[in-house]
Amino acid sequence: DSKPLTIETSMPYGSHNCEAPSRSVETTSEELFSFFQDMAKMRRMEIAADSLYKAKLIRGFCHLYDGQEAVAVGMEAAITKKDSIITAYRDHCTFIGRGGSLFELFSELMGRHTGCSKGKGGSMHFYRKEAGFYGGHGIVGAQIPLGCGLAFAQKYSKDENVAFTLYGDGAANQGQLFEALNIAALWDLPAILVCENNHYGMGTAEWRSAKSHSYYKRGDYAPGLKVDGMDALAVKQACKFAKEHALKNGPIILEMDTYRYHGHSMSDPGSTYRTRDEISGVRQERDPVERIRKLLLAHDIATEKELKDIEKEVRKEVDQAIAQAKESPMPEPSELFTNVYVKGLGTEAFGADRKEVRVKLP
Amino acid sequence: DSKPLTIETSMPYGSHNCEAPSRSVETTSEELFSFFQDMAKMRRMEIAADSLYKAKLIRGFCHLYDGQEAVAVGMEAAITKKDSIITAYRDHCTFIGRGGSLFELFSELMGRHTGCSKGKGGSMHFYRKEAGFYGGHGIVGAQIPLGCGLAFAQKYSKDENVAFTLYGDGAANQGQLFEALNIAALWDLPAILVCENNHYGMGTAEWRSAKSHSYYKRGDYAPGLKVDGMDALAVKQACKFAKEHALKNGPIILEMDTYRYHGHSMSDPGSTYRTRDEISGVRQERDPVERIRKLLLAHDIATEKELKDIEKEVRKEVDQAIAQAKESPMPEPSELFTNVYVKGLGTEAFGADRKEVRVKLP
Amino acid sequence: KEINVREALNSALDEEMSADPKVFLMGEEVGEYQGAYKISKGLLEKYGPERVLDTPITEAGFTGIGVGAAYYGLKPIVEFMTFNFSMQAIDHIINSAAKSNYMSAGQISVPIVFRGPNGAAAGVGAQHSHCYAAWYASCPGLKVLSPYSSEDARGLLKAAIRDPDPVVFLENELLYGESFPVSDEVLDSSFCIPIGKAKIEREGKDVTITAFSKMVGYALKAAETLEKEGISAEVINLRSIRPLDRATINSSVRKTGRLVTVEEGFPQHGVGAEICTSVVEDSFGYLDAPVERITGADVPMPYAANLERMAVPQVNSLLFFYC
Amino acid sequence: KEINVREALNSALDEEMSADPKVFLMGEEVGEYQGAYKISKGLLEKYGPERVLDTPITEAGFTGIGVGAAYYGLKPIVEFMTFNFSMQAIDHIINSAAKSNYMSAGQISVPIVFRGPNGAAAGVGAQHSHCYAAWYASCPGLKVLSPYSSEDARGLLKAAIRDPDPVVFLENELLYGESFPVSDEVLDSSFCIPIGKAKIEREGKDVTITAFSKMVGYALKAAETLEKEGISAEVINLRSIRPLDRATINSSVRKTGRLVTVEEGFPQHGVGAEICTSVVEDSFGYLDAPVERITGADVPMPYAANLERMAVPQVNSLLFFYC
Ligand SMILES: Cc1ncc(C[n+]2csc(CCOP(=O)(O)OP(=O)(O)O)c2C)c(N)n1
Ligand SMILES: Cc1ncc(C[n+]2csc(CCOP(=O)(O)OP(=O)(O)O)c2C)c(N)n1
Ligand SMILES: [Mg+2]
Ligand SMILES: [Mg+2]
Repeated sequence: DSKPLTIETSMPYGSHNCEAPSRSVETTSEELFSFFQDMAKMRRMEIAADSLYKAKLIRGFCHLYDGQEAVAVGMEAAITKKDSIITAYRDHCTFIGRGGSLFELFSELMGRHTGCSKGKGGSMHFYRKEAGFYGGHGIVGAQIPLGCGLAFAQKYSKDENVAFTLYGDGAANQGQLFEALNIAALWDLPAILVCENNHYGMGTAEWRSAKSHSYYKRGDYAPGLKVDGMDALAVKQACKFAKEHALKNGPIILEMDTYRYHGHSMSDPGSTYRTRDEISGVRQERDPVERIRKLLLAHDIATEKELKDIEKEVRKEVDQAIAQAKESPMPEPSELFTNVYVKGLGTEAFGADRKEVRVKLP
Repeated sequence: DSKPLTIETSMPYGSHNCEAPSRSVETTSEELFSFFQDMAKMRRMEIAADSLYKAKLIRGFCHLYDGQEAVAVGMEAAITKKDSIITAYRDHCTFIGRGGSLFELFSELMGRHTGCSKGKGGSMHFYRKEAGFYGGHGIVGAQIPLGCGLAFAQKYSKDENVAFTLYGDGAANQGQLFEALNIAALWDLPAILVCENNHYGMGTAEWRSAKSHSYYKRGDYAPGLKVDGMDALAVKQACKFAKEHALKNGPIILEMDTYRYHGHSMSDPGSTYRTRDEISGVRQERDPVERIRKLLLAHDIATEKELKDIEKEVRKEVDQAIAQAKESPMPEPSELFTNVYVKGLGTEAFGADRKEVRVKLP
Repeated sequence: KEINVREALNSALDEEMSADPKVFLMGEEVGEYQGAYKISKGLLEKYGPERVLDTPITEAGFTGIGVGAAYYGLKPIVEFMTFNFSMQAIDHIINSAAKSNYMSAGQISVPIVFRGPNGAAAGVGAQHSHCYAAWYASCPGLKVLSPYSSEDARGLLKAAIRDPDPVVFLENELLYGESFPVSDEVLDSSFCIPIGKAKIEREGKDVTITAFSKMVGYALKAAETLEKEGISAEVINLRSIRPLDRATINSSVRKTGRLVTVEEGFPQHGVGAEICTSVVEDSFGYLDAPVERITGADVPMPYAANLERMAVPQVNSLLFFYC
Repeated sequence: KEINVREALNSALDEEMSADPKVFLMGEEVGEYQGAYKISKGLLEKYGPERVLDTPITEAGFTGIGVGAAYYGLKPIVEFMTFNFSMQAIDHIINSAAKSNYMSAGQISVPIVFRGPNGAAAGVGAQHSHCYAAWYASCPGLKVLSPYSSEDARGLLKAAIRDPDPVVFLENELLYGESFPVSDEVLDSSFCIPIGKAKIEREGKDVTITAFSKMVGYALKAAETLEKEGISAEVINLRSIRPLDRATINSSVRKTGRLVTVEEGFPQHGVGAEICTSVVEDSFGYLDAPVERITGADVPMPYAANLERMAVPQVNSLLFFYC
C-alpha cells in the first residue's frame, strides 16, 4: 500500500546552461521508506567499518561515506542497473546501492576470499559489473575519463543507457576532467559527471584548491545543476533530469552539495582543518537520514518506533554480515597468481625468489 | 627621426571578464619600420628553412611559423627581455624575436656545433636563457605549466616581470592548461597564456577538437582577450595590457587569431584539410607583413622601393647565415656525453656497446 | 609477394575491424588525416566516424575513455601518434588498464590495444625518441609486443586485437616503409601469431643475438658479416617483450654458449638486462663468455646527425665484440 | 642518539630551506595539514606560505610549475603524496626535467627534487604500491636516490636539494617511523652524502647482498641468520639507483663470488636485473654461482594480508637460496 506523494526540495537547484528541474519531487511512501532503510544500513555499515579498522581487521586506506548517503540512494532511485556507475575510492555505499551485499562488502574489507573482489581489491576497489558498477578507483580523477568511456560504449552499443561518474571536489580540478568532458561533448556521449562536493579534498577546503568552486559550471559549454546532495529526493530528481538530458544532448554535470562526517581516511581525525561546530551543524541541520526520518513521520508513513526498529534490524544485519565475513577464509595462496591476465599464455609466474611459488598462468 | 603615430586596429578585441584595451594603438614610424624588418626577416628565414629541409639539410620535424609573425613581433614590442617566454616546437621566430641570430638558428637546424643548442636540440628545442627564452618544447601542452612555473619564480624572486606562455589551439584542450591556470589564479601568478589560434592542430580544425573555441574564455574565472593575431599593433597593445594586468591581478589569457601558411610540419602538405582558397584568402586579406607594408606606405614612412630593398637585404642576411652555418662543424663526438648532467659525479658513460665510447661524465 | 609494414598493420586493422564490430580505432589524426603515418588509411571511409574516431590532443582523456569502453566490453585500439605521448596517459595504461582484472578478481577485463611508433626515429630529438619497451614490459597485467617484419606486424597486431588483455604494441616509424616478403598464409585473414613466443630468424651455433623491432634487421646484417668470418650467429626476434620467451632464449644460449642482446632503448633496467639475467638464472653454467649488451647510449637523444648515429646501435656496434 | 626517518627528512628539509632561500616545498597537503605523512611538519609555520605551498590535486600542473620554476633558477622540492601519483606528471619529470639540460646544451639546468613515498606500503592495494625505482633510474638526466636509514635520509636528501640536477628521491612509508642511531656528524647541518656511492652496511666474504630502501633492513636480518649458519654476507645499501655504484658492487662480488639482489619492485627490467648484468659485464669470471634475484612477485599488489605477504620479499625469501 504505497501512496504517491509530492515533496518540495528545501533548496532550489542552481543551474547553468539549462533550465532547472522542478523542486516538486514525486515519490511514494514506499520509496521514502526504502530510502530510510537503505541509508540507515549504509550509515551503520560505515560506523562498523570504522570499528573494524580500529580493531585492525581492515588495513590500509579506508574512506567512509557517512554523511553522503543521499547521493548514492537518490541516484539509484532515478536509474536502473543497466546504467553504469563508476566512482573513486570512497565506494562502499555505491556498492551497496548497486545491490551488493553486506557480506561481500565486509569480506572484501577484511581481505577474505568471499569479498566482492575476492579479497584482492580492498576497500578502494569494489566492483559489481553485473549491476553496472565499474569500481572503485584509487587515482584521483582517473575515473572521469573512464566513466566517459563507459558512456561511449553505451552509445556505441546503442544501449539507451547513461553512465554516472562520481568524483570529489578535489578531483574536479584534475585536467583529465576537462579533457574527457570536451570529448564527451564533441561526441555527445550520455555521460553524467557527478561532483560530490563535500567541500574538502583531504585537508584542503575547496576555496584553497579551486579558483572557481561552481563545480557545476566546469567546462562552461556543458549544462550543469547544483543539487542539495543531503536530500535524496532532490538528488533523485536531478539524476532523472540528467539522464533524460544526457540521452538526448550529451554530457551534463551535477554538483552535489554534501558533507563527509568522517575524516578523509582512517588516519585523518577530520577535525584539524574544520571545526567540530561545522560538523555538528551539518549533522543537526542537514543529515540525509534524519531528513527522511522527518518526512516519514510528518507524512505519517511510519512511527518513531518503526524507524527505530529498522535501525535495530539493520544493525543486526551488519553484525551478522561481519560475523560471517570474519569466519570466511583468506584467499588461497594460489590466488596470488590468478586474474593477472584473462589469458595467461602459459608463462610461468614467480614469487619473491623465483623458487617459492611457481605456477603457470592460466 | 621617429615620429609618433596612433593607429586603429582593424578588428575590435573580444573580451572576457575584463574591459578590452583601446583599439587606438600608439606607435612610432620607427617601430613600424622595425616590425616590417623583423617580420620580413622571419618570413624569409622560414622560407629558407623549407628549402633546406627539402634539400635534406634539416632533418626530423620542422614546424614553420610563416603567417604568425605578428604575434612574435607584437609581443616583443610590449615587453622586455626580462619577461620570460616559453613556447612549443614552432619556435624559430620566437627565438629571433628574443634576439637570437640567424646564424645560430640555421646552425641548430642543420645540427651544427654553432647552433643555439650546439646542435643537440634541433628545430623544436631552441633556447636563449640570457634573453628570457625558455624554449622550444615538443610535448603539446607541457609548456603551459612550465610557463606558469616561470611566472611563479618571477613572483617568488620579486622580479616585477611576467611570463608569456605560447601554445596552439590544439594544445588548448590539454588538461594541464586547466590545472596550471587554476594554480596560477589561486596564487596570483604573473602568467600570460597566449593561445596562438591558427585554427588547426595538425590536420584537425578547431571545431573538431574543441567544444568551445572561445579560447580566451578558457577557465571562465580568468580574464581573457581575443586579439587579431595578424596585426602586430593589436598584439602589442594586448600584450602591454596583459602584462599590466598580470602583475596586478594574476593570470590572463590572450587568444591570437592567426594562421599558419605552411603545413603542420614538413611532411604535411597542409592542403588536405583546408582549401587553397582559404589559405590564399588569408594571405591576401590578412597577411601580417603586408599589413605593415601598407601602413608604412600610407603614412609615408617608407617607399615601395625602400621596402623592397629591405627584403633584398634580409634575403642576403639569411643566405649568408646559411652559408656560414653550412661551413660550421658538426658537434665533436665527445659532445654526445656532455650536458647530461650539470654535475656528472664521475660515473662512466657508454656508447651503444659499452666499449666504443667511454667517458667520465664531468 | 612483398608488403611493407605499413600495409601489414593497415590490413590487420582492417580485417579485425571487419571481423568484430566491437573493435574500433581512436587517436589523433587517425580518421580524416588517414593517420599521422598513414597506418589507418582508408579505415574512416570504410568503417565510418563511429568506429574511426579523431580525438583532440588530450592523451589522458582519450586513453581513459578507451579503457572505460573496454571495461564495458568493447575492443578499442588506441593509437598514440608516438609512444612518447603515452606518458601523458600512462596512469591509465598502468593503473586503469593493467591492474583492473586483478583488482576486481576477474570482473573487469580490459581488452584494449595501445599502439603507435616507439623509440628512435630520425632527427626528432630528445623528446620524441624514447623507447618504452622496458617500462611497459615491467608491469604485470600488460602484454607488450614489438614487431619487426611485415609478418610480425600483421600476425602480432591481429593477435593483440583478439587478445582479452591489455596489449601495448610498439611499432617503429622507420620500419613502416620497409618491405618484407610474405607467404600466402601470412596474408590469410585468419593469420595470427601466438603472443609470448620469440622467433628464431636465423639459426646458428656460435653466438645468440637477441633483438626486437628495427634491431632485428641489424642483427641479421651482423650475422651475415659474422658468417663471412666463420662465425655462425643465431638471431632471435623477441616479438613479445612481455611475456618474454625465456625458454627459446635459454635453449639457444645453451647451444651457443654466448649471448649478445641488442636494443635501441637506454641500458639501465633495459630489455638486455632482463635477458642477461634470465640466462644467468636459468643457464649460468652454459655461458662461455660474459653477455654483451648493446643498447642506446645512456644520454637523451641528440639532434645532430653524427651524434644521433652514435646514440643508437649501428650494425658495426653489434660486431665490435668480435674485433 | 636515535632519530627516525621522518625526523631525518624533516630536519633535512628544514636545514636546506634555512640555508638557501631559493629552496621551496610544494605538494598536496604539505602545508596546513603538515604533510600527509607529516614529513613537512612545522615548515609552513617556519617558512610561510610563499615557501611551503599547498597545491590542488593536480600533479601534472604543479609538477610542471615546479620544473618551470627550476628553469628560472629556483630549487623546488616537489612532494608526491605517493609516487604512484607521479605517473600523472611523469612527462614533466622525463621530458621537461631530465632532458632539458641536454637539449639546451647546458643552458636550462633543472635543480629540482621530486620526493615522496614509493613502492609497497601496507594494505593499500594494487594502485598504491608501485615501485618506480627502475623506471626513473633508466632515464639519463635524472639522478635517483633511495634512502634506508635516518642517516641516509638526512644525508641524501640534503645532497639532492643541493644538487644542480633533477633528483628523484624515493622514500618508503613504512620506514618513516623507524628509528636509527645517528652520530653527531650526521646531525650536523653540513652533513651530506655523496650521490652515486653505495654503502657497505655490513662486511662479509661469502656472498654479496644488494638492497635499497626497506629491503636493506631485511638483508641485514638475513645476514645475521646466515652468520649463525657460518655464512658471512656482505650487505650493500645501494643508496643511489642512478648513478649505480657499479664499482662497489663489482668489487664486493669479486671478493665473495656470489650475488643476491633484493628489491620490492617487479622483477622484469628491475634493479636486480641491472645489477646482475653489471656484474656479468664486469666480473663474469668471478661469479661462482648464478645470481639470485629476489623481487616483488610479478603480479599487481593484492590487498588480502596473506597474499600481500607473499607478494613482497620477506626475510625468509632472502634465505631460501641457502636452504
Ligand atoms: C592522482 C592522485 N593524487 C593524490 C591522491 C591522494 N588522495 C587520495 S583522495 C585525495 C583527496 C580527494 O578529494 P576529493 O576529490 O574531494 O574526494 P573526497 O575524498 O572528498 O571524496 C587525495 C589527495 C590520489 N589518490 N591520486
Ligand atoms: C602530447 C602530445 N601529443 C601529440 C603530439 C603530436 N603533435 C605535435 S604538434 C601537434 C598539433 C598541435 O596543434 P596546435 O596546438 O594547434 O599547435 P600548432 O601546431 O597549430 O602551432 C600534435 C598533435 C605531441 N607533440 N604531444
Ligand atoms: Mg571532497
Ligand atoms: Mg594550431
